[in-house]
Amino acid sequence: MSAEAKSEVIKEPSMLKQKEMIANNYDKLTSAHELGIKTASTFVPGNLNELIMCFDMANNLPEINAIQNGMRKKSGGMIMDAERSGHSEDVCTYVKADIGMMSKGNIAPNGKPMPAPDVLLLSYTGCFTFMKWFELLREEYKCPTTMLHVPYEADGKITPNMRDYVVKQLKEEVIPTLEQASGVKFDIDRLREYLRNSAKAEDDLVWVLESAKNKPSPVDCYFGGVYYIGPIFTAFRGTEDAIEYYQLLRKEVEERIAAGKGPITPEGEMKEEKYRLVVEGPPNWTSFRDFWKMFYDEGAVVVSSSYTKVGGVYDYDGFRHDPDNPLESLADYCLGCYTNRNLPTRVDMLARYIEEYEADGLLINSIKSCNSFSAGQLMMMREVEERTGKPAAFIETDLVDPRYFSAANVKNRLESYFQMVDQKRKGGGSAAAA
Amino acid sequence: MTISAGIDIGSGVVKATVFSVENGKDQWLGRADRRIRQRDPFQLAEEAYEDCLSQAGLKRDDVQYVATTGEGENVTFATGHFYSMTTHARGAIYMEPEARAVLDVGALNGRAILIDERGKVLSYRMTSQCASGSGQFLENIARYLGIAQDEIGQLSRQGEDPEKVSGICAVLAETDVINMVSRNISPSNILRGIHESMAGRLIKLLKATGAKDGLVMMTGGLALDSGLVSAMEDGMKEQNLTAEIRGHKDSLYAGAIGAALWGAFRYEKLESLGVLAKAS
Amino acid sequence: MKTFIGIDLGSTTTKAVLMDENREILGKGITNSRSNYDVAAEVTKQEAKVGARFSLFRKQLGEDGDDIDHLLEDLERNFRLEQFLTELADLRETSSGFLDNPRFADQKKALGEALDEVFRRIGEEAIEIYAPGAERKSDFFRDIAGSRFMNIGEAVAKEASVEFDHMLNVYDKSIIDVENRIPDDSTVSRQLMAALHRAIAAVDDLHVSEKDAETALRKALDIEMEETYLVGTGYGRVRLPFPKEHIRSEILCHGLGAHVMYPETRTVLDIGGQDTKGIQVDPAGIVENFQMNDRCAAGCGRYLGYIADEMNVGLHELGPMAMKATKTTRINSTCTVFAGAELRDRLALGERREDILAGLHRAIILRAMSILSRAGGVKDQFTFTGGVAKNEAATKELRKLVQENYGDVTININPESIYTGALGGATFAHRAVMN
Amino acid sequence: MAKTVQEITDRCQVLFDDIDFTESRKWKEAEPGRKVIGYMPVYVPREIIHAAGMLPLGILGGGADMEVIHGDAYYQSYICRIPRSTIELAVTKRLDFVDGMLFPSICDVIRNLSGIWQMMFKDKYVRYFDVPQNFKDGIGGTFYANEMREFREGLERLSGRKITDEAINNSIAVFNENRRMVNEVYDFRSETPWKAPSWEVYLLMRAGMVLPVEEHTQMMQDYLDAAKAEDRPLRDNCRIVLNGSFCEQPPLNMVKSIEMAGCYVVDDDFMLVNRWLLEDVPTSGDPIANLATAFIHHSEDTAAKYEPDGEKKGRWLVQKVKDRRAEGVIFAAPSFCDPALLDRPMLAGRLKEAGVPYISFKYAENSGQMQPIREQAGTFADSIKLWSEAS
Ligand SMILES: Nc1ncnc2c1ncn2[C@@H]1O[C@H](COP(=O)(O)OP(=O)(O)O)[C@@H](O)[C@H]1O
Ligand SMILES: Nc1ncnc2c1ncn2[C@@H]1O[C@H](COP(=O)(O)OP(=O)(O)O)[C@@H](O)[C@H]1O
Ligand code: SF4
Ligand code: SF4
Ligand code: SF4
Repeated sequence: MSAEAKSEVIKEPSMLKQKEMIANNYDKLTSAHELGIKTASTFVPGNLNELIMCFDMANNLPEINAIQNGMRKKSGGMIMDAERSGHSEDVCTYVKADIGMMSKGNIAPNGKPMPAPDVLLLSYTGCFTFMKWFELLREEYKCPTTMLHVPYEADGKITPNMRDYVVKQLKEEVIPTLEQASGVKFDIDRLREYLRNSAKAEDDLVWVLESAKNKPSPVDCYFGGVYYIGPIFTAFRGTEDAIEYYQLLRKEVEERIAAGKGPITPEGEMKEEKYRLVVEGPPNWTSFRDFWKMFYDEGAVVVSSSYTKVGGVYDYDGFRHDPDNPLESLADYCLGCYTNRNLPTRVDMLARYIEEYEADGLLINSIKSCNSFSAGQLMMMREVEERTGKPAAFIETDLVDPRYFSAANVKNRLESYFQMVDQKRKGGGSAAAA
Repeated sequence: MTISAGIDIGSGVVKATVFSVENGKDQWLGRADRRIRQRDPFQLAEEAYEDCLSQAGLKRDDVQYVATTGEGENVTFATGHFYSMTTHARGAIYMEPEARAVLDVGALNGRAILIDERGKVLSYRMTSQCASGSGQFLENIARYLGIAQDEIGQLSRQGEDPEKVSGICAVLAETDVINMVSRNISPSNILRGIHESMAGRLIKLLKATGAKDGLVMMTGGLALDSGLVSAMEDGMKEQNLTAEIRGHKDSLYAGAIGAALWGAFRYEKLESLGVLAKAS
Repeated sequence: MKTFIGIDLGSTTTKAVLMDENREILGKGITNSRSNYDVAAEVTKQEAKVGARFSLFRKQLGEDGDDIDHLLEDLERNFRLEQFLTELADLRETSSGFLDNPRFADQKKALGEALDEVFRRIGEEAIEIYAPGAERKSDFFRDIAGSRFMNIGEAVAKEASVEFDHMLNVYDKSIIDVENRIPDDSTVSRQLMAALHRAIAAVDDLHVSEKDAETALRKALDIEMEETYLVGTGYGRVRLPFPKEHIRSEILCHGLGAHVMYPETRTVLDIGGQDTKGIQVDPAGIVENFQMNDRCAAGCGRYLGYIADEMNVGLHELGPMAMKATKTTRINSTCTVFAGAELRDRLALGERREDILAGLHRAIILRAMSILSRAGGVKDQFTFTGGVAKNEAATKELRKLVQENYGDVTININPESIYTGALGGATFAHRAVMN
Repeated sequence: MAKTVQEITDRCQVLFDDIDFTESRKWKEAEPGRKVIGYMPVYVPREIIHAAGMLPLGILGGGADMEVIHGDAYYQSYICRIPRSTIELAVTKRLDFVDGMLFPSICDVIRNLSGIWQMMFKDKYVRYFDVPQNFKDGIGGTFYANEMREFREGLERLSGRKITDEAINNSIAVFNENRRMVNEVYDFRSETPWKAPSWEVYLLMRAGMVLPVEEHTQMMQDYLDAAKAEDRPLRDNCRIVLNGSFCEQPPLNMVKSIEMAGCYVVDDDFMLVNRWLLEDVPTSGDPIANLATAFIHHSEDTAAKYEPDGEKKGRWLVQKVKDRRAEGVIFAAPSFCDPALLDRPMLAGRLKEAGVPYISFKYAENSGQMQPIREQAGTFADSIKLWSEAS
């Protein structure tokens, strides 16, 4: 989700476009006060970007800041700062990176300080930590905080009770608070317009993600994927910019397919596609490049991943934002985010990806920070293995805490895994393991 | 006049002291320590206590309050017990009235304690269950390198080009060190490396207590290790911390000193309240 | 002749396996890794070659029979005794060189005498230590000499009124030097010849003549062993002076080694010095899944080492002691460094040493069970490898827990299983050339 | 004959140690058709289960002595212990007699455990029990009432019997009584902590997890009678409130160690389900609506609940310290427990403002070494003792 991490090598128009979008957004945020723009802080999963846009507010996502700091190798120090000030070493490192960032002046990637948010829009979707995180931020900023409690899809479906509850909160809690904070009156037609834009971009995004069904896959849906989901998961869903970005991207991918090309990596075109994987779990950001390299060096492409569904699931059951049912569709969007789905659904999703994308197996990157993703992954792994008959592997890292990325360990595990896949393919015949 | 004794049962060493206190003036009458190795610490406590008494020319009956600390909750002849951080804080103030923080580094545990001028514990941090960077670890390594305990400090201070010890785990770190030997790293540089890594952890603990400036007293056996003290000093400088680190020749006794002094304090308090019967 | 060697440079011990063109294992060697790694690799290779010489010697004799078995056993034993005495002499000499240290100035003479006395007594004991049928407390000079030194030293120090700490210090300094000397081929030949003479003297009605035996050994010693291909693995593999293609991950080697020993193996547990691994292999010996401890060495082999040190007994003695337990004390912390403290704690609470030891062994195995369960459980057949597999108390607990939790699976535990990784390495070496 | 403290405590200890739930099994077997519904911390409306004629069974992990063999195959090392020991209980068939499991909304770990249960025990009734984090009657209240209705229907399907409003109202009365008694025990301990050691009170509350509620109420009554009559020495201890142990429970030895080190525990957050509702729930009218109102307006505060008002955040802890005349707070939370550990800095901030001393440490249900705990609690007690007298 970061523009800079892969900027140097090959710059396709979509990449340049995204870079520019992100830069503009940070500029807008850091000069919000001068421009008289109000800002809202909110989370990626279940974010209400279209709604925030209705109030002319700018959207700041603390998770993205943490990722940015992780990729710039600044998060380690921030986490330590937070731990020193009394935060436990056991809890999510996004939270600590964020709190540590505040204590270091809250500097955005463009070098300017972030403004204090005018409102905290707590979308409590798919992760308990979010709730505490914003309680902690509220202590700091003392600004209005509004909570959107999104119930968990425990039985794999959205019940009317859940939807009503969310819609009611939108109407009676969230919208009034945003109106008050921004001084802008809510206009549902504006929202419809934005949702229409969202749906357009979402169509193209899904097309791009599904292009990985080609062999070779023209895209990497994990390492590359985090760039592709950037605009739609963050401050751009509902904008014209996003529509344009995904059109550009789609065109590029179409060209790659026509040329029979594989994905682009930080070191150029990927050579031969040897392994096709489905990945569950967020990536590690502090060693993002090294981590990626362990894959493309071995010819491994990620054809689908669950991480590209955290900010909205658009492929599995075809959800689109719906201008005709604006609030209901926002509710369904929030309820349907990946980590808000129960484990059987997550298993089903991964197993289907393996089948539909003809992957060689599943790789789980289990994140120490994140119980929402991680608790239960071992069981998921076995279920998916059983359902698909494809081998799975499990690695453990962290999001933005460099202390928990052991390159040697991860590499050891990946190498063994690739060997194993090889052997399976050969039908377990010859024993030349080396 | 109150005569009190302090007995500190550590995981490596048993320490005992005897004090007399009169009108707030204290006098140190006796001291003794015993390495536990494989012996019964309670037995050693008796021995060390007797030793102290004979130095002071006293009998058991002359002592009004025997205070234990460390692992001494079950010492049969004790009057009362104080916990280690309480006693180390007091011991530090006794040795250096200016002390505002204590770093107690013993055989297994390390603690950083923030105190006020009366020796009150304001906050603290301890190393967790994990025994990396403890005295025991250092001792093992020194033995492995063929270095006697009293040589460690001096050798370490000669380390010009310390080798980083990476591992968090003491066992893995030990392997690390062995690895260094095979790479012909000099014992000085190895020791210095270990000291720096220990100092790093201790400074982290210290900072976490909120200690900022003033005097930090090192107590416990490792305060005698001039290599560690010097690595601490350098570490503090590197991190631009203004607090001053100091060791003391009697640091091994800090807990036992504190116990004896608190014992006397408690005795006088209880005596004045007339509840002595309860305490003994 | 062509030989293929696998070296497993472990965190505590280094093992080597040497095989011939037909994948027959000719020799195995083991040494302490607790010194220079390059030296450890050299020493263990030398040891494997010694083992191979024994095998070749037997082939040269070309005969079977109880008396030949005896002869070989005695030869081995006497060879170890020779080795021990050589190293002890070296230790004695080395230690006298350290007495000039100014720290000992005032005690130099007394210290020297006391040390001599200790070494003399250890020397006397050596014959017993290597007597037929005697239980050896460790395979390594460092351990045996060290534990005898601690035992005898304190008494001698008292008698001679010198500080034991000083003696210990001299010992600590010397042992490193002694350990770091690699026995050369000629020394080994000499030791072997000397051992042969002692052995022949000891075996009754041997039906080979002394001369024939001598000739056979000579011949065996003369065979040129070419190091055709060498594969290194284990914790210290990156430190081995080998090119990259000669190095394999220990996971792969353990999987393959276990497969070679027991082709039906599906699950392998390896408890080494500082790591515990659970490995699943497929019918071809390919690793399918594995788990190992990360960053924390709790409950690994070194844990037992710390306990042995704390109690001042040999590693080999722990298992038998634990077997005498009447109940199992519950131990919660398996931090290796705290092991000693835990032991002391429990002793202070009045628990029996044997019961505590049983608890400590169970704790190690429970931790291994947890790693196994993370690696996907135990499948038939199950093979237990690594140094701890030599420990009967540990294997007893393991059998019990596997049976309770995974039902009737065949459990392979081989006293030689400490060589599994090296065997895997040697097999890889063989494949690299012969396939 | 009146029971002695020793007898009652012994019985509680037996119940506590019994990870096969013999007592609950007996209850179930006593009559054909009886059903047992397990639930995890922090809160479920047990009244509805009771009204269905079923036994609510509190599952709080495997405790200190259970050897977890399979649990690690389900959970990584950086996840707290209670889910892995709970899985262990299930895998080792210790929960085979339980007909349904409730996973209340407390954190992502318990939440995901509900999914594991769905996959592992396909034939059992499994429900993730969601509670609102919005505390307005028309929003959160309505949502919660509907959740409870769904739950009620679920139980009806399970038993094949209707659960009437009247039955629920009766059960509410029974639980009102139980809560009153629980509060009485807590008040008694706070008044005379030397007469009711914390570990005894803890065991007494644990008994409420496995016994039928009526029996538990009686047991507490017996305990109070016996404990009041018993002569126990007052020790020179300080008074503390324990916070953070609302889910995975600390080993009993930890509770004992804290007291031995010189701290009387005068309030805690163990087994909050026993006293989650702070006031009697009305026993007439729409019971579901009444339970919802009680939840929304009169329920215990804990880290698992959102506080809509930033100003009020954490004030309840300060209030509790005042009410119980406590001299300090010990934060004791399970390792890796997100709710407790994320809340702690905020609560600590409030205590600091109010000048209440505190310390904090972590534990696991099977922590063995109590030495560090004793040392910290002891130093804390020392400093309260020495300094409250000296200054
Ligand atoms: N002169 C010294 N130099 C270095 N370390 C020392 C010295 N004297 C004692 N120690 C170390 O101090 C430790 C004992 O310290 P102590 O504070 O008594 O610990 P504990 O209270 O845990 O027994 C021993 O592990 C020993 O290694
Ligand atoms: N005879 C024995 N009896 C009991 N334990 C033993 C024996 N030999 C070795 N061990 C144990 O095995 C461990 C070494 O195992 P090993 O597999 O060689 O580990 P590594 O490869 O890590 O060096 C030692 O730490 C020790 O605890
Ligand atoms: S726990 Fe996971 S989902 Fe929640 S904030 Fe942290 S990383 Fe995000
Ligand atoms: S990391 Fe090492 S020192 Fe720490 S608990 Fe584990 S074994 Fe013990
Ligand atoms: S102990 Fe904490 S993290 Fe674990 S399940 Fe309970 S509430 Fe969740």
